Amino acid sequence: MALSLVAYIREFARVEWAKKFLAARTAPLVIPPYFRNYPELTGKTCTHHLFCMMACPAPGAIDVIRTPEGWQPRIHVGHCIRCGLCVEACPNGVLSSGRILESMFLDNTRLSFSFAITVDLDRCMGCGNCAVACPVNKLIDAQMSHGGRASTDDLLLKVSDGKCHVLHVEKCTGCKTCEHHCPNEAISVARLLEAVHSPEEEPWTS
Amino acid sequence: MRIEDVVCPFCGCLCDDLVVSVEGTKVLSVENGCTLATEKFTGDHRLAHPIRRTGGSWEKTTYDVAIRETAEILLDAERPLLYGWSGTFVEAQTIGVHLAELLGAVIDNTSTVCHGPSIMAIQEVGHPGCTLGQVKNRADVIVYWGANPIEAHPRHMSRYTTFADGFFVKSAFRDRKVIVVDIRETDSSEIADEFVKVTPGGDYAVLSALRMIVRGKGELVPEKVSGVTREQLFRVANICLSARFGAIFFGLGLTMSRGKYKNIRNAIELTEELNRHTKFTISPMRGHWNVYGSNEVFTWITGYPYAVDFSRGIAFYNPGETTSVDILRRKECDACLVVASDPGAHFPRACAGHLASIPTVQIDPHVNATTHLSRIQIPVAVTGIDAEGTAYRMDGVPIRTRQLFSTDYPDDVAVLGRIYSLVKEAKG
Amino acid sequence: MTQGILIKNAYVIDPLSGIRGEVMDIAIRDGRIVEEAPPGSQVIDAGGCLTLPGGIDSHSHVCGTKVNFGRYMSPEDMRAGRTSRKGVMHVTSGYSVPTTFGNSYRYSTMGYTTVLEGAMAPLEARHTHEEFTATPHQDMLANTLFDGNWSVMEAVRDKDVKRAAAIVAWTLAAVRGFAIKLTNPGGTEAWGWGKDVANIHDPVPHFEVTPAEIISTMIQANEILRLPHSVHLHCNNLGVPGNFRTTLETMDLAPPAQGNRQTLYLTHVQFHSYGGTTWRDISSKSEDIARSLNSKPQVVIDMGQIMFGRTTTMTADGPMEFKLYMLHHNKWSNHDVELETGSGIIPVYYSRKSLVNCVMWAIGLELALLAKNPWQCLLSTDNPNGAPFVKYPEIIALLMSRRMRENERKEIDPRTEHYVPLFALERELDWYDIAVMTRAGQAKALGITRIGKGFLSPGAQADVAIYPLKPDQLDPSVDYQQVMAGFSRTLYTIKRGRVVARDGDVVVEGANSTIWTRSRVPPGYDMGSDPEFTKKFDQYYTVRLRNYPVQDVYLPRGVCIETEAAL
Amino acid sequence: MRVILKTRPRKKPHVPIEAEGIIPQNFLRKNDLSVYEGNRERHLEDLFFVTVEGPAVSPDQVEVILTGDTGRIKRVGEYMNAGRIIIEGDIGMHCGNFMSAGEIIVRGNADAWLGREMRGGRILCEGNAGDYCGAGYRGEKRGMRGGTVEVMGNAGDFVAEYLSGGEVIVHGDCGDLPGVEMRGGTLVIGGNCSRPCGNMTGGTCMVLGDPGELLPSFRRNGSTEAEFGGKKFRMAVFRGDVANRGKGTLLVREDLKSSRP
Repeated sequence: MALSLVAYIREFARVEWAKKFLAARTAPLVIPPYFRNYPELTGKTCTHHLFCMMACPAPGAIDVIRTPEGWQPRIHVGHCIRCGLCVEACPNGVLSSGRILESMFLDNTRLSFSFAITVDLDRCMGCGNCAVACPVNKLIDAQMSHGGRASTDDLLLKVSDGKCHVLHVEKCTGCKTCEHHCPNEAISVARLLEAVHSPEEEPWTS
Repeated sequence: MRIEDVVCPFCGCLCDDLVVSVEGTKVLSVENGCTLATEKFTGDHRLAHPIRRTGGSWEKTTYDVAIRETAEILLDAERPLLYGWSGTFVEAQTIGVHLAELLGAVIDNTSTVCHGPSIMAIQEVGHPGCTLGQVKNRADVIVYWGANPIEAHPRHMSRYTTFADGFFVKSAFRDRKVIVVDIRETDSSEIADEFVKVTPGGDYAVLSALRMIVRGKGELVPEKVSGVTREQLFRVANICLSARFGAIFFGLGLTMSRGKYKNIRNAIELTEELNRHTKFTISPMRGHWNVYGSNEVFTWITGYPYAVDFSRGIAFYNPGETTSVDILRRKECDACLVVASDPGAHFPRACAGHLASIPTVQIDPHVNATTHLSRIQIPVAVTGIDAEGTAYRMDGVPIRTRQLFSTDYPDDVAVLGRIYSLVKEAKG
Repeated sequence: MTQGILIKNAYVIDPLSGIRGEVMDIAIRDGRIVEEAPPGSQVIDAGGCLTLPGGIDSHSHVCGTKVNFGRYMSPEDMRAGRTSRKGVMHVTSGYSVPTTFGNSYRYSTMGYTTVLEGAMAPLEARHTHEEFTATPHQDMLANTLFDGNWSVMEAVRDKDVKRAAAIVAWTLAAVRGFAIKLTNPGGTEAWGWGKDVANIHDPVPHFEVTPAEIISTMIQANEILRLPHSVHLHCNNLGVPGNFRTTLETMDLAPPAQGNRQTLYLTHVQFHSYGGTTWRDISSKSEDIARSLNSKPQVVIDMGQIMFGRTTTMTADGPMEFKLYMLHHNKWSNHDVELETGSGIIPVYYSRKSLVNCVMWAIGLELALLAKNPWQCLLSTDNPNGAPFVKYPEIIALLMSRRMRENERKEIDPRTEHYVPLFALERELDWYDIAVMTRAGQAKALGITRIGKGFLSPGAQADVAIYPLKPDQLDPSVDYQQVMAGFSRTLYTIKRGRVVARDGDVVVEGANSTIWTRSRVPPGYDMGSDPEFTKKFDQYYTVRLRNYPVQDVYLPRGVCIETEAAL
Repeated sequence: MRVILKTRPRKKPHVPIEAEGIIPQNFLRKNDLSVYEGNRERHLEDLFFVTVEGPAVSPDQVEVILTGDTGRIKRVGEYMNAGRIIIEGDIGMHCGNFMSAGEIIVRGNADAWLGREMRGGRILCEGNAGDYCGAGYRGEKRGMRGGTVEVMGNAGDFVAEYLSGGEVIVHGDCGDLPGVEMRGGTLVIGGNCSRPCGNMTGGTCMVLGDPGELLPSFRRNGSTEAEFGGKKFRMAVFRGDVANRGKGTLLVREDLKSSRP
């Protein structure tokens, strides 16, 4: 015991060792361009299509908030799994992470999606939380978002005969706000997502 | 025919934005209303004509006979009780109170089994409240305490609080924090930012602890109060203190648990304390659509919101003594008129038993649990469907209901008015 | 109702008709005063007793949401003044906030036939009207609150007086209101955030308009609409020591009168005439206020007298009630009304042992004694804020008798005299002054002489009060007890040609009218079809626009005063 | 003078009787008192067999004795200011309301609001008392202001609510929230209770049984010695209610204190 202690002290007291120890440097940590980090804002304008939320597989990892400058995606790093699907899904390139945007451009790929909303009529109380909170409804009908009165049938969701009804499923952007805010777990959104090659025009500018 | 801006006659939310399609005397569809509203409009269990019990069975009778017998029963009684009133409109409630003063009766409304304790607390410390629009337009913190709005007031959150965008709250559910306090997880706690789980009967202590923190005496709060950690209490207090406008809504979980009105009093005093730092309001989640109207009417005529005893000529009020449940439990009353409510379903069994043993008359459109306890039932038009009148929303806003179609049923005012005339005639 | 009444040997004071005390007969037919009574008329011998037009209260809180909440929260107040059903009289309860029938019967036995409810939130107007019908012995009018009205404030911000006028016209017609009431303008909106405005130039949060701008714009709007009454203002900073400056600045906002009517009515000015900086050095500034009033014929005030004892304060001025609550720590209710206004209620006890209360008591009396023109200072307690209206006879006696004031001086805090000029004032008001301050002045200020209120010459509504007082045999400065007793209980109160009360008992069921105003505006100014107005309504109110207006059924005997707006 | 009131049998024995007229001073001159049965006004003789023995010149010398089925009679002894009332059985609500002097003895149980808003005098209840014993009226800021209420048995909830003066002694157990809103006076609880003195702002409450879990808003402030029923106890002193102004005193037995907030 005592001997080995002496051996240690002798080893570490050597000048060469001390020099090496103090002078050693590792290369600075650089994130390589192909590495996917948490998505960042590119500065492009968000149009509140909420494709990012829809594509995100991690619950609670991304939402889109209203700031004084307009809509803006917000990443919750604790939840984000850095899959990059939101970057791929965004039609306006608002987000970036690694070389995703670049490779999409080169490969001419995009994500294609559609949704199915199901309402469990036994559970639904017709409280209207989903229809009032729905961001799509909000854009269509201000009266709906200010307290649940439908002034048009162009809405995505609407309460009639005491239950929530899906009027225009094609308008759904898959953000799942309805699902998250249903107290009865009566509504759910299923997304069908696939990557497709789009040889011709850019479909998202329309 | 589509009728717009129909007022829902179900709960205290009194939503007035329903669109109802009717054909003749049938409701085809209801838009914007919740499940409960739709059932109210489309349900059909109406009694076709007055009935009276002879021996053990019911027989059909006429309005004239039923009304005359009711008047006789009431005139005969030494301690008649006129109970209910929450499911009818203000104009009928007014006649009810005048009938009670004429008879020397006790008149009481359904507050007795729901928010009576809230009223008693308000009578001790007042009530810092506001209309629901004030919450919708301003609140950034919403607290539901012992209330499960999704079950009892389904549209409360989407129409007035959590989800409805307001003038100063552009993106409602993102800009608002929701705190739910309850003894168990509920549908409403599902969507809360902070769920405070209190051990049953522990609300009073939790409210006291929160008051201490707001008063700057937080260092004295023990590690755990009624199952809630000190840490969470501080977190909740800080959310409240940093609110620009906070609104507390409380329900039967607070009024009907141990301590009853003292719980509400403590909650109101917490609200007052918070007002020294920011803006806070507190409101009871009133159940029946026009229970608040009956409180208002009783108050402007007698001075008291419920449980008014006219047996000595003057108005006397003392919950615990003049409240229906207490009167029935002590078997005091010797006749009862039930209007627009269902004590048979909501009262303790002993009370219902006494109702069955005395002459009980029910004025109600539907056959319900009280029918089985009654001697006579007089069906009437349903306010908000085939009759119209005034109702008060849970926050005190009066709204006139709409009549969707007319039927042959007389409304409550007609029936009660005739009973009143007969009693007045007899009293001279 | 072809039956008439002939009142003989009445000692009549009828200021609006220029009668200053004359024994004469009054003939009534079909609810109106006429030259000659129809044959077979009931004859009432007044026996030389004081006969006045029916009393008019131009500022009282008797009906509506907050009044009823005052009752609701005060079972202890209800224990006082309980009477049982008797003849045509319903059960009554309450002292400071009596039940509606209690208010009505007590007013009636005091000879009052017309009462203006001081504050009605438009959203809850239906409630006020329901209580009006349960106050059957007085014709009722409702001041309608506009102090924190978002649409109005936006019009003020945009300097669009015409739009402000159009909003007022639409709202008054929708809620069957009578006049524009501003309570702590801007302050009630600030109270939505728990704040208040500090003075009339302090901007309202978010809306960035000042109380002064709101007041000035509303005065102009009122004149554009040619409403019978002027703007009815409860100034900012009520009850704050040193607030007399705010009041004086506010009075300066009143433009000169056009014609014979005031352009600004300041209510309960006693509460707005405080000097000093804290409750410790509060003093009376009644002289400053009266000086300003005496130089401004375009301003009318009412006293807002306080009287010692228990009462309940209630006002749309939410922030002020909270301040008061923090002083008393008893109980406090508050009720903010979306997009419109607020309100607060607390019980108080005015004590002779409290120097502050004594100073307040003195200020009210001083205002009445220092105002040269009784038409400009009307009698009120801001019922029930200063005291319940049943104290009016006592106030009348105090104003008519210096001796009574001296007697009271012995009972109150002895330091009071160092803070108030009251005891140096020798003036004693006479019967004529009192007649002006309790009916004629009110009728003129409210602009309801046009419907026959406040006078007794032919054509007038037959609202008459006969008091058991013989002015030629009575020296009010000595016999103040008798004056008090006499004004408390009429021999006869006649309302629209019917005897409604006799010797303190109400003798008929009663059926009153509600008086409201409608200004006709050109179609372009109809807010009911204004896209911006209706859009705001849809999004921010929690009641649908179509469910907002008060339906005709709520005014079984509505009397509408129509005007042509100069838009 | 002794006035003996024995109840007559009634057709509807559950209908309450209101008899605020039954106070010693009223029997000095007259016997034709009114009482109410439900909404009907009755003569005293309609409901009671009345026996008067001996003379009296002042109310102090009057003793009223109630026997029979007295459990539904309310407001006996209201505004009493002298003399003595002895109730052989149970008594209904509001016995001794506003009483200012004299003595009431209840041999049976008393219903709720025994000695409500009492100003002086003494009430002894040998059985149990209901809720709100020695309490106040709804909405009123001050309850009982003077005198003594002593209950040999148990009492219900909200005992001595708003107590402002005088003394309430319960030898047995109390229900929930005894001494709630207390602002003066003394409350002694011989047995157990739960949550004593919520929101108190003044006065002293002593609990000799198990007080259950104390509210979190009471601050420990030393110990003291107290005497009750001839025995001495070591008491823990708490000041509270801190959630309010914290000026009241709550004494709890050191050895029985089951838990500390």
